[in-house]
Amino acid sequence: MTTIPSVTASPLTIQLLATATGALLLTAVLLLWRRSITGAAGLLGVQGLALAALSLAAATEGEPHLYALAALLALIKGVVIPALVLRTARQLDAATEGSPVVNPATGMLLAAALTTVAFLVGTPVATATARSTGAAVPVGLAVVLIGFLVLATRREALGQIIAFVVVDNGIGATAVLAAGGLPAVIEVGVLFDVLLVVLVLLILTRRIRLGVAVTDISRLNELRD
Amino acid sequence: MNVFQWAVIALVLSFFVATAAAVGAPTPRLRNILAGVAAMALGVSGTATGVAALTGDTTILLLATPLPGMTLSWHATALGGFFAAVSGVVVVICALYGIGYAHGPAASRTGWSAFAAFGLGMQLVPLAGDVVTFLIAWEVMAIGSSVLVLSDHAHRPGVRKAGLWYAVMTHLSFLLLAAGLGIAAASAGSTSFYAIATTPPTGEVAALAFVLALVGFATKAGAVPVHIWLPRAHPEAPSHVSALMSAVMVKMGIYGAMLLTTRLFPNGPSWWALLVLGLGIPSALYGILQASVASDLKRLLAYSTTENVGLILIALAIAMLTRPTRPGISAVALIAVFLLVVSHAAFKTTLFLAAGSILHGTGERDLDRMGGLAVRMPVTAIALAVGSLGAAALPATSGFVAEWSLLQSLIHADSRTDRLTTAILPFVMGVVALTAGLALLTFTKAFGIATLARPRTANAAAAHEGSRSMRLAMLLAAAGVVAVGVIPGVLVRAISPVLPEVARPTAYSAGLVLPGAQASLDPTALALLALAVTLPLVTTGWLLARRVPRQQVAMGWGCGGVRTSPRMQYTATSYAEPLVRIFDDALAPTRDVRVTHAEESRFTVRAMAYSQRVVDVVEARGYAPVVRALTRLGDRGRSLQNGSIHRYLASSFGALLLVLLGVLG
Amino acid sequence: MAVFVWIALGLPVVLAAWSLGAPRAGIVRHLPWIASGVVLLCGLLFLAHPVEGTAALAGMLRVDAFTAYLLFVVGCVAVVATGGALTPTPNGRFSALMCLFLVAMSLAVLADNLGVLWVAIEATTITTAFLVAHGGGRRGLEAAWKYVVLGSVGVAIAFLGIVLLYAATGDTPSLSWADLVTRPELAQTARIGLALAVLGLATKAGLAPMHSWLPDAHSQAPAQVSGLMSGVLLAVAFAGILRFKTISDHVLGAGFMRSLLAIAALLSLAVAATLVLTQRNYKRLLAYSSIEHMGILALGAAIGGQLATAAVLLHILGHGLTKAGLFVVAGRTLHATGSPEIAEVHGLLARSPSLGRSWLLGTAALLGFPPFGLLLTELAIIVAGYQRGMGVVTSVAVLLLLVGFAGISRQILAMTLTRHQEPPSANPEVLAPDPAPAIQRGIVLAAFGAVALIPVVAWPLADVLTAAVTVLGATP
Amino acid sequence: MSDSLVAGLAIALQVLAVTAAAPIVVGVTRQIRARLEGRVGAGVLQPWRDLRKLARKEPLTAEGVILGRALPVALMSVSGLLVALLPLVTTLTLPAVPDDLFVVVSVLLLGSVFIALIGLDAGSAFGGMGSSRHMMVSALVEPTVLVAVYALSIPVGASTLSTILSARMSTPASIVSPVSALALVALLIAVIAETGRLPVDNPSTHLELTMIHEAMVLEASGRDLGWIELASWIRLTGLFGLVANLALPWGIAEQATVGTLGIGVAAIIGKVVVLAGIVAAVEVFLAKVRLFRVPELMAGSFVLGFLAVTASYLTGAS
Repeated sequence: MTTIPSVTASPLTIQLLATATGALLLTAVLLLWRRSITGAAGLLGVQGLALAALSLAAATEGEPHLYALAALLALIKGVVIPALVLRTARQLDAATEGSPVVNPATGMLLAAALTTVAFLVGTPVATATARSTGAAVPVGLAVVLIGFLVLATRREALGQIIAFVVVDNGIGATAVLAAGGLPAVIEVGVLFDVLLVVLVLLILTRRIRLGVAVTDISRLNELRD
Repeated sequence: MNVFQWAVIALVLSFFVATAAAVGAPTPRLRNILAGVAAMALGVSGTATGVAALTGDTTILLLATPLPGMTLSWHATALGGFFAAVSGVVVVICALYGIGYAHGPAASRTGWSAFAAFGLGMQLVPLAGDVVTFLIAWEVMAIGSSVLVLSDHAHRPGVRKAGLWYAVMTHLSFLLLAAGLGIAAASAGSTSFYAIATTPPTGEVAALAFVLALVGFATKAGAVPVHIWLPRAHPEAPSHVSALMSAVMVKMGIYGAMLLTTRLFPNGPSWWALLVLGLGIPSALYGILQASVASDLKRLLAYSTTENVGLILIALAIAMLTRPTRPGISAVALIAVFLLVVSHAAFKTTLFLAAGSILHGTGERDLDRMGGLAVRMPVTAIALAVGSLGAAALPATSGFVAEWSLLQSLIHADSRTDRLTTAILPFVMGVVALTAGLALLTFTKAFGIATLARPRTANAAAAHEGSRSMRLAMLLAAAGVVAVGVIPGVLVRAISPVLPEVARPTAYSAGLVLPGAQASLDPTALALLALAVTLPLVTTGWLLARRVPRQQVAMGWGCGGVRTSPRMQYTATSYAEPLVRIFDDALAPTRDVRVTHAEESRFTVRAMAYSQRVVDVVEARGYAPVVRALTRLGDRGRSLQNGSIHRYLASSFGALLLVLLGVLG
Repeated sequence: MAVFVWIALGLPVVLAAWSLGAPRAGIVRHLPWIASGVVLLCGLLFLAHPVEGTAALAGMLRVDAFTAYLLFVVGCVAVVATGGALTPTPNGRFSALMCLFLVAMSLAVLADNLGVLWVAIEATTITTAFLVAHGGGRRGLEAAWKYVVLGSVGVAIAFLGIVLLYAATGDTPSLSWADLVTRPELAQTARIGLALAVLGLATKAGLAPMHSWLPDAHSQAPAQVSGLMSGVLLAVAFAGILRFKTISDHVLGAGFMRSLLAIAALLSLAVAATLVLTQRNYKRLLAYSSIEHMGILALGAAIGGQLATAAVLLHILGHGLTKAGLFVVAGRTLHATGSPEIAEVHGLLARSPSLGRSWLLGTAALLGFPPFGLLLTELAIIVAGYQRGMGVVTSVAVLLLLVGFAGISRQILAMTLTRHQEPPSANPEVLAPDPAPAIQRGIVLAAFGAVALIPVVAWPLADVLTAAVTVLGATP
Repeated sequence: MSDSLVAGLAIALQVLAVTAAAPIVVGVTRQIRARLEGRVGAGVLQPWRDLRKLARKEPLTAEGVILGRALPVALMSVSGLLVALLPLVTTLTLPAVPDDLFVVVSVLLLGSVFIALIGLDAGSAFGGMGSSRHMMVSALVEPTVLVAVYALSIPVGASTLSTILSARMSTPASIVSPVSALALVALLIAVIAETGRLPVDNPSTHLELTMIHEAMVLEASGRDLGWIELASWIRLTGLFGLVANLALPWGIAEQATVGTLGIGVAAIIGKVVVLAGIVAAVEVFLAKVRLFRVPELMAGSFVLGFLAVTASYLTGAS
């Protein structure tokens, strides 16, 4: 396996790194607040691109496959997935989001609390990694936790799909920040898995729409003890 | 290959032959014979293993298992040999009885294979050499008996509930034993009994292991308060199976208790003996009280098993209490334990087989619906008589000899040094005496109401005797009761290897000699004396009869005139009425009187219905609340899974946060 | 040897592709159990001549005693589940997804690289999503949605754990399990990484508190699918947990993972025991019994040591076969009586003897009655629990086992034994004869027979288990 | 002659003597009651005359009675055995058959069982009622008897009645000790309950709801009734003889010579007649206790026995 030397960060990459992590966290928080699916899909696209930029910045010694990897990331997470979600939303005219389980104000407070938890957990990880980008690991963890919160509070099927992808973006970001990204084969494998999961969930949403005439998941509670 | 190994091979072989015969035989009739004979072979080989182990054979058989570091082992010990021999003999008698008696589900393929498994389990338990083998044999016994208890599920509504109670209580005993013996094995380093015996745990580890294992064994033995499965499961099982369960399976619990007290933890503190006594006394009193008021014959016999287990535990407790200060008396108490085990096995088998024969002949289990069976079923009546005499511990029966030795140990157990024993002795003496008195009433009622006077129902009037194999089995068992009663010395000499040295009989004598208590009893001489007294009376009676012939009269005294119908005779319920009234706080009978008034005025009564039910108060107050609590827990627990995906995600999210924070610390 | 790895993984994929190509209906029905047969054969081959840790596919996969045993288990349970059950209307997609499901599980078992392990586990979720929804109707969709969302989120947590573990490997990064096990020490983030990985896999293994998807998914899926999932998918995920536990024991000492697994074990046993008491649906009853048995496995893993780990591995095989058989029987009962409610199914023993007997046999095996093997393994775990100083946890577990025993036996007896009719009617409204052909009933009985053989067949199993246990680095 | 043969003869003499004396003892009690109640009374030999009458009358057995013939004879033989075992005329016993505490009580209870079975076999409501009450009383009596005699056996260290008697003869002080006093009173109450005397059961009543002993023998007639009555009288005499001997052991024959046996017979008959007279006299002033107050009486006597035992430990221990 290639050993990644400690990166002598040029000012441009540091700047790119900072904006990308900032964008990631910002989009995650905004998702908590946005109600409509189209808006959420847009934010998801932005977050995908930010993740791609982040992986680009963290891997600056220019092996060709790293660049291809970042491009693939940008394409799938930035463009394909949000497009699929938007197309399904338009076809099933499920554009507006019902009231989430937790109203946005408490959502924000919870997000703040989760970020502090992420920092508490993230700091020992940050100090332990030799990498310079280690300091930003808590941001990755924060995105994961906020993604989880969004998932737990969204009633809308498409909202839950978006939240799932946000969780995955968070994990990808942590991977890049903590360990400079996983080996290429694993990275591609994970990406395809996430894509397949999104496709499966979209097909299921389409069927639920046909079967239950509404895509509000909280109405689906017949399976109980 | 010595006798023990051959016998074990024969045991396992006859098990497979029995199962093959059970499954292979086409008609129930043929299956009864084939599987019955194979089961008798199993019993005989079981007795052979017991006798081999009893006469000093100490071979060890090993069997590998797929798990590394765990091998199953069978170890021939004198104590195990004794119990294997007793169970072997009873298996033979019950299988012989089963040939004629088994019908319907008991004679089905599963019925006979379960019987074979049950027999095998009971033979393997006393021979097991380590904790794991012991518990596996324990479960083989459990599955065999559970299937047999459930065999009549299509005919009576109570069978399924009884089977469930039985299965759960047996599993409770299994898990208690796994915990108790597991703790002991853990502290001794290896699971073999030999290792636990050589390096027994000490302090509170030993106490915890002892208490858990003892309660586990008490559950199987049917001691109060863990006895509630016994009066439910025994009446529902086929009679030859309930005879086997009462006479032998319950004794496996006693074998376990003796294993704990004499082999694994021989010199425990004195509060252990008080714990055993604390299990023994309520079992004896409560068991016989419930038996004396029970009107269902098999339920009566089941509760009498609890009573006898109580007496055995009392004898064991006395043996433990007096071991440090007076070893001689402790040996006498141990002889009493062994005699009680054998005598109960003998007379309880006789009684259950007789009850089975009555059920077969009249289709009745309730004493209130029997009567006059002595004329219609002479052999069964004789068996019931001998069994009842044995159970009431009256002279010339095994019960008398056993209770005599128990009382000898009680009388001579007082010692100046140990204040504790001397203080509780009179109380224990009173309990044993009251139990014997109530047993007298119970079995006079059982024998008198069932066999004497006029039949109370048409079924009883149309009673017919069982088949030949049933009669032979009953007479064999009854002969056992009388044999042990008349020549106990032979039995004590046969089981002498099990007894401690000081109690081993030196001279050969038919009677019972207890060196520890300087007391001896020769029941044969007592019988001869009785005969000597009876002969002149019979001759004078015969002479009088020749001069003044007897005259048959149609009607007994019916206060002048009215034709007394058989239903006016006393029934089992009315016979026990005084006792229900005296011990009503212990029995808590539920009485209710429903009065239907005439329409026109409240003060004229059209009809009145009185019903009284004696329910097992231990179960009503102890177990029913637990069952209700569990069902409430189950219902409330279901709200945990209420179908909302948000609650599920929240629980996963909560777990994630907890782990993150937990790992931080 | 490497070629057989390719056969085990490649052939089912070919069969899946072929079934999509819409061949004659007759063939399509048999493809799933042919694929399972292939996996079983490969497993047997690897077991037959044990080979020490050859890596294939550029070091991503690995065959050693532990993986060989697991592949054998996957094969066995798959043959029973697919062979024993009534295949619904034969369609290519169903068979293809079943074959892909098998491939995903085999990949997860053979994976040495933890990333590949994660991808394979996620693939199992994807392939079974539509199989669960195959039952059709609103409930099928609801079960599928919850299964995919909760499953993927849980596994995502595992992925976060793997990422942190990868970060903890410091300057010589590697995700190969064989390498990580030999590492002298790992950075501090390994603690969080391993904890999250085990928590994530606990979702797929059905351990509480991440178990909520399991009763819905297993009760809605068709018989083979729930048989496969309950029988062996939980076990494959648990094997992943065992792998992470080996790393953690090696690097952080046994204490860390022991407490985590013990808590999970007790929670699972408690949840299963509570919800089994008054359960009304027999498929959900079997699902909760799976949670209970996973709790027992977690307890055995927490106890550690050679005896307990060997017992866990043997318990996986025993429980897999029994549960697959029972789900197949449940499927046939649903087909015969038309309702999954326990209250509406009564007197099976009288109305449909073959079903009734199968239920009683399977439940006897499940509850740990002799002659079935689960008694031996449960007993070994309890004894090992006391021997290795986990007395309190084992005692609580024993109590919960008793409550579970009472609950399960109450419901099964209510279903199989006759509700008393007065007088017992001659023909108690006999059900339609069991539609399954004799061969399928035979397979189910063979499965229960195999479980009964486990404690007796000491010879071949003993060496396999000892080898597998040493691979997992369990000290005696 | 070997000593067991001599003992056998002595015991045979004892059985014959007691059998002969029993009706006279009952005659005396009835005579004393009659005199105290101002009646002339039927004379001391009236019971013998009754027996002779019954022996000649024809026994009637109701339809459905099964053991009508066998049980009375069995009851008589058990009573004979009881008297053979008890140390009345002589303390000599057959070596193999010690008159051990529990053996004597078991034989006593065997008698109770036979008479209860006679009641049940009669097939009428009264027989069942009498038998049920009799068994209840004897069930409650047994603890008292065992504990009382156990208390007496502690100072002696052996539980056979003959050793207890000879020990009491050798140390007269032990007779008046609190232990033996308490034990004797408890034993006396138990014996009164067992033999069906007032206040537990009124022997002379035929009132259906109160009689216990009489109810069981309601159906018996002719020689069956004769056997039963004689057996009950012998039990009464035997038990009263035991209590009398325990109270005043002197006069009982230790060795089997014509002189000592003669004195023994005279002594036992004298003692029993005196005791029976006292009991009869006391009975005149007593009324029958309600049936469900009998358990309290029995509990009281059991406590007396219990106190006797604990007292014996204390005195013994000091």
